[in-house]
Amino acid sequence: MDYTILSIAPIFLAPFTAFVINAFFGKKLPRQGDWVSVLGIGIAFLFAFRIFIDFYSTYSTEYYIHKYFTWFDLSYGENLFKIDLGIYIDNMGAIMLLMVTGVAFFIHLFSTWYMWGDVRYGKFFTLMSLFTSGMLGLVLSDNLLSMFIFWEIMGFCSYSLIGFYFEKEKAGYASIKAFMTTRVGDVFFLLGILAIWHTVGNVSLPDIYAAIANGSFEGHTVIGISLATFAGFCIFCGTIGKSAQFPLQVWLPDAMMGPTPCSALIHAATMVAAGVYLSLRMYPLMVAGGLTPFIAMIGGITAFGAATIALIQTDLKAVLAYSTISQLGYMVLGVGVGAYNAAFMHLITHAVFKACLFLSAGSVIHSVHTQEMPEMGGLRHKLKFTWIAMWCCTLAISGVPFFSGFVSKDRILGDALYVALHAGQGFTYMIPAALGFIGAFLTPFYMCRMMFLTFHGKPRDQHVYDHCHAEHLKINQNVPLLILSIFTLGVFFSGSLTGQGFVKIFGSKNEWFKVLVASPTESLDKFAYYTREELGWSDTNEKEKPEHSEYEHQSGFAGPNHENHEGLHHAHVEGAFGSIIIVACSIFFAFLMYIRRSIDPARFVNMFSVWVKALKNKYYFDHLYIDVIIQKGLLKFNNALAWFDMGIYDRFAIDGWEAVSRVGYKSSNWFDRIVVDKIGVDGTAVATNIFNIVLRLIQSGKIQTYFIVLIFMLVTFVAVLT
Amino acid sequence: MPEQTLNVFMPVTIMMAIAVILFVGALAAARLLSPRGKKTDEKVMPYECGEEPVGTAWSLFNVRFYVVGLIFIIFDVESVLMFPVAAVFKKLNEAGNGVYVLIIFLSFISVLLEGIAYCWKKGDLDWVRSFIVNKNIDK
Amino acid sequence: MNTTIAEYFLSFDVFRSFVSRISLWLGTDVTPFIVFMIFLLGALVITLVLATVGGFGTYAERKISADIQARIGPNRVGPYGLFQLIADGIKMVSKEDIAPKTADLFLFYLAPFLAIFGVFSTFAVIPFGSGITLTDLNVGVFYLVAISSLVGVGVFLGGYASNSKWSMLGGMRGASQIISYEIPVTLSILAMVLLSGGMSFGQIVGSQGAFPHQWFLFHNPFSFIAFFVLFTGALAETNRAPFDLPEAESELVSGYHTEYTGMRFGLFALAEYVEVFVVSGVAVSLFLGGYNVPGEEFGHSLAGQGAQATVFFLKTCALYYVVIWIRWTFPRLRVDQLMVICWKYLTPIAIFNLVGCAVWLVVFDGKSMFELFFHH
Amino acid sequence: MISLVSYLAISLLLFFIGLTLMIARKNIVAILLGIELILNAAALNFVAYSRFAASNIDGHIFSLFVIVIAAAEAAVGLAIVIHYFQLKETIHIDEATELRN
Amino acid sequence: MYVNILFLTSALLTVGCAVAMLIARNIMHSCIFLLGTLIGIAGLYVTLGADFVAVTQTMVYVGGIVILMLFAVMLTGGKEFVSRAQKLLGLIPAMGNKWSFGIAFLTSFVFVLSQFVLIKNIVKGVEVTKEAKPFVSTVEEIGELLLTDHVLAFELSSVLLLGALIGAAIIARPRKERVAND
Repeated sequence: MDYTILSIAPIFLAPFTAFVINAFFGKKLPRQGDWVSVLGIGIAFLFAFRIFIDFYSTYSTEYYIHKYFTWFDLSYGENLFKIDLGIYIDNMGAIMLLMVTGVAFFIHLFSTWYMWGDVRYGKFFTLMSLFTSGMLGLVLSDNLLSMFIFWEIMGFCSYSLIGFYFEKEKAGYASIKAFMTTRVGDVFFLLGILAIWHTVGNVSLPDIYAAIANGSFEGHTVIGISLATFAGFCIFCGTIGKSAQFPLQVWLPDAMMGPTPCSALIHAATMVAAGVYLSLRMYPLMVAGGLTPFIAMIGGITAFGAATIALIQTDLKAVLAYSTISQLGYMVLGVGVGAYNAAFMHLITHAVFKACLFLSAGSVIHSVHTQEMPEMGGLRHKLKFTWIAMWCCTLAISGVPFFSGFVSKDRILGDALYVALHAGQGFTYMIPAALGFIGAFLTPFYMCRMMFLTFHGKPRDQHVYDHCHAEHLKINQNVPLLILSIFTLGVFFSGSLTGQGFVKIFGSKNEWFKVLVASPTESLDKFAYYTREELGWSDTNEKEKPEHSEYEHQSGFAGPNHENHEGLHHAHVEGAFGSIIIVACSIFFAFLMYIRRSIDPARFVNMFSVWVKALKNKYYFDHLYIDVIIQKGLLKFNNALAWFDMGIYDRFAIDGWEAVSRVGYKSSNWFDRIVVDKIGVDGTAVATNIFNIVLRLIQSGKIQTYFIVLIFMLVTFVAVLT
Repeated sequence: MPEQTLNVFMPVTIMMAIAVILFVGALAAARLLSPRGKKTDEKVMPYECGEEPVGTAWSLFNVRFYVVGLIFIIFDVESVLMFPVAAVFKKLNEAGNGVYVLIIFLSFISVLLEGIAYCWKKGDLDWVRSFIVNKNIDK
Repeated sequence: MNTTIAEYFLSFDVFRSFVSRISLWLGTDVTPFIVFMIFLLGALVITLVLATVGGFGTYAERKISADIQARIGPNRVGPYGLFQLIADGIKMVSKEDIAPKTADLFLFYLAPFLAIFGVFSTFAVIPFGSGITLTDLNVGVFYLVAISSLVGVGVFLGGYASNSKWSMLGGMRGASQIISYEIPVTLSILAMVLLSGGMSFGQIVGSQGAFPHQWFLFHNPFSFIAFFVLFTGALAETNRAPFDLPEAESELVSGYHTEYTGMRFGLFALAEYVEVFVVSGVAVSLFLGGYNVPGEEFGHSLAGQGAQATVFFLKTCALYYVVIWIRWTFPRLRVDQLMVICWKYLTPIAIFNLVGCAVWLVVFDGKSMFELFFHH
Repeated sequence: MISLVSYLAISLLLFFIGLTLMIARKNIVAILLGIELILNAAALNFVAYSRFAASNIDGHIFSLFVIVIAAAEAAVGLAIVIHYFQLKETIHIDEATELRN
Repeated sequence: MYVNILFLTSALLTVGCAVAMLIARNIMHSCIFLLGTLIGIAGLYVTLGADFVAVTQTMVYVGGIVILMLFAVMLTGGKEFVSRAQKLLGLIPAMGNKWSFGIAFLTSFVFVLSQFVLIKNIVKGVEVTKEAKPFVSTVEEIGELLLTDHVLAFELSSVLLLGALIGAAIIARPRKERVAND
């Protein structure tokens, strides 16, 4: 297909135009302009579908579209120093676009039912459009800088959507929390971009791949560590922030303060997907920087930790929120163990079923006007349709065979098992894999618990039950649920029911997903001799479409050693059977506990009382961040303030230089510690002391003091660089 | 440096220099010729219709003036950007690109119009509606 | 492209050989020096002429107002009171220079300088003839608009520094009026830049002709309106009646120069009168065909230059007359009316003109109305 | 002889003065003045490089947009200052600490 | 010769006014010195052959920004700068004291020095064209660039200015309550 700017740009521009129209004229339009947003995302979906069909019919890993123009070029001599802006779509991008537009379309459609009658109905759609267009822009971007721009747009939108009901104090705090927590990751991300720009001279993805393939990163160091590691770490920190990985996971559970459709969008299609998408895009860099064990570890911890917290939640949306964190942990684990393809697949399948889950939850909440599961029960009689849809998704997320979650999650687990046991990596990957498997046991349990508590059994609160409206089928309420729950079937992602050619969807190809999405590490060679041709928009440098060739089965993995295909296949079979058994046990266990009630949950609570207390406090992370770091620091700082306000000028006058340089020194010191020893910092006296001194000096609230500190930071930076 | 080629700017500079000289010269002449009497209190008192001046004049201000200045500076900058475009408009029109340039030009101006429409609607262009002295300063 | 008065002189063979002979005689290339001297002399002459014209402005003002009011006007000093201007000058110089004691002296002394500087700097680009332009900058009109905005600062500072309430009010009004009316004026000028395809006065005047149907005034309906927008805006920018609010003598004593005496006041007044002449000249160059005289060859000769300058002066003086005429005909506006006229009438109309001119240029390929009607 | 370095030196000096102004002054308007100086120093650099080291005049365009942005910045910044003054009756920078806690 | 004189005059005006701006004790005077600095920079632009930028500088800054600054100074109390802190502590004059200046001076100096170290090599790396370029007016080139390469920036700048206008107008608009109170 011959692409021009006109056949790609509407994917981003249609939602964005909808945003602009709604922002300016939303109030004057009929229905407050919701149809503009739906129409915008619908148009984007059509265009994305067209691109997807093209990629699917081409069926080649070599095929990609890359169009760009040079924004500015400050190269001098041999040193490249420029920024291109453009569009880069490969198979992964095409699938991602289809997923984002599709899921977002259904969420928009659902919102027209869910949000109808809300005070700020029009504003909600305005923000949703901007949110979606931000995500689409990020997927389309061919370079890190424009990715970062869209990344921040999404950050802003999530801030305003989470705090959508800003009358509620909690919502306001949650939005600030989300914004500030992700901001920590963003700063690192920006730092990573700068590091890459400094080395490569360009931030465009193909250029970065080419630089890695050509070994441009070798030999460069930043503060003593290799530049690839530094940049990879910084960019992965962006993922940690955005995808709510350990230790910055605290914002996502609170993000449910927003309206449910926006939660669906954040959890499924946009915000958290962006983080994983970024780490997938920068996968070669992670590999080059040797960060994969670290990533796997983070992923394993997140997957496990969030799953345990989800066990004791009573809030319907909180369970879903923690399940999201846990599933994101799986994706990151997948990235870490080299299951590039599987991680991406899980991103897609998760987006579909999590969107469906949230919409269903929205449907339930809208009907019963409460989010507490203990007050529900027996709702399946009244909300039959939602019940079925939600069960489909629960089975999918649990990893029951023939559902999408099984296809993707078990491939991640299989790979994890493989690298842990057979790849000769020693113990490096053991813990993440083990954590992953325990998480896989917990997932079906807490999901089924949620289902049982909500829909099964007897109504626990008759009042709530009686007030629940019986479900009437509505197009904008139930069609999204229907379609999304259909797509939780694994057959759409594996091509056939079992992967072996039985029960194929018409026109599909066996394991097309596995074939199409190839890790860029594999194709790095194709970028090794990649030279940029200066082409304008009108020209195109697509690769020639290769002949429609039969796919030769080859492993799509790289990173950790994956040479032994036989062993890999073996591990997969082991993993698959193992996880089927685990899932079965888990569901049975939940069944016993919450339907038959032959096991009393209270017994377990008593047995693990200390742990449960930790779980109830979310592992004390909020406590650590808010009470220890902020409160203790600020409290003492406030006490010191009166003295300090009087004294600052004296201080500068008497030991001006010393004080100023101490700020720089201490801040960098603090920085190191907080990043490196964050886990260790649990309110020990030393840490708070350092913190106090720094805070007292830099948190004076006086801009010029900040300014001086900033300048000295910069000077230090320059001193380090040169 | 290309000395000859910057000659077109020389008269500008010379003219400015003449302005300076004229100013200085005129004042010097005045200094030489004018009588210098004793500076009595009445003479150096700011004119307030013969009364004793009440307070200082440097507190009399209306926010309206700032809003006008604000609208002005935005329009000023926009017209600055339009100048080079207008200067090449005719040439590009003769080269056959007139419609393209016209579209760009019109979209630029339409944004300008949007600004003035906004200010009009919000009453920033009216003067009387809030002809209120900022009383804060007088306190 | 950039032609200066020096280049004009050097285009004569006689003059060039004269210069080269001197160069030979002195053994060094004196062209730069000659060029400098030409510039200096030209600048001095133009300053002198315009300062005199500005001086005569006061005389003309009084004489014409007397005429309109059926009086005689100044008639004691010299024939028809012609030397009144010299008498005024002597009076200015010999008056005592007083500054209020509470004034901000630095700014008080600086303000008239800024006004004078802003006005006199514009002389460098005013086209008196195709050769008698000190310099024909490629950014000519733009430069003129830019540098004359210094006057606004001068007026504001004059009002501010005096620390008198009348001055303050006048200075405020003056500054906001001057900046406000700069917008319609700039936009009208922009329309003419669009039509002529260049910002230099040479280009703008050159794309018009000697006869009225070649003037930009009658180029198309939009430019016809644009002239009146520009003229109204120019009146306001120079604080002329009916826009003389900054110095409204019946309400603000004398506005921003209430506290100024002697030569400083004289300089303010001089700047003001000369500026009126300058904006009249600009309006003439932009809309009324400028210095154009019939005949291409004739225009280049020395006699032609004389004719051009004469034509230019006549047109400008006619416009100057209209300015004075308006002053003694229309009542002064209120300050809210002033703003309403600028922002709600003149600016939208100016934008409309600009758009109209652009569309006209594209649709009719730059042809004027007369060319469209009669050129077949 | 005038060379690139002379312009860079002037630009550096302007930058220096602007920065000092920004840090030393306690009046917010004065700080905005400092920012204007810094912006101008940057714009001057653009044009100087464009003249001495580049074959095109993109530097001019850049400095043009610097001026545009400076205008927008001044307009909004001063508006904020004025509004702040109406609220607090001071524009002392050290009293603008509302965001501290 | 002419260029050198122009350069020297402009540079002196620029730097002199900037220094005066730094040491002026009156904010109004600072604004006026800013005017001088900006005109000086316009002169420097002329010596660089950037006629359009020079005039733009004059137009926007002299006609616009400086007047706006003067208005703002008037609106925020003018010369009589009242600060509660000043009354409280009695040692922080609004225009800075010697300590604040000392700190600022040292900080800026260190910063500029570090920047100097940083860009020194880059400056060396830039090839300086030695041959004199004939002066060609930049107007047409700028116009064409604005319509081709930089058309997006051109259009977006209008949007930026619109945003600035609306934002600043909302912020600076006289309060309704105030009207009611009076």
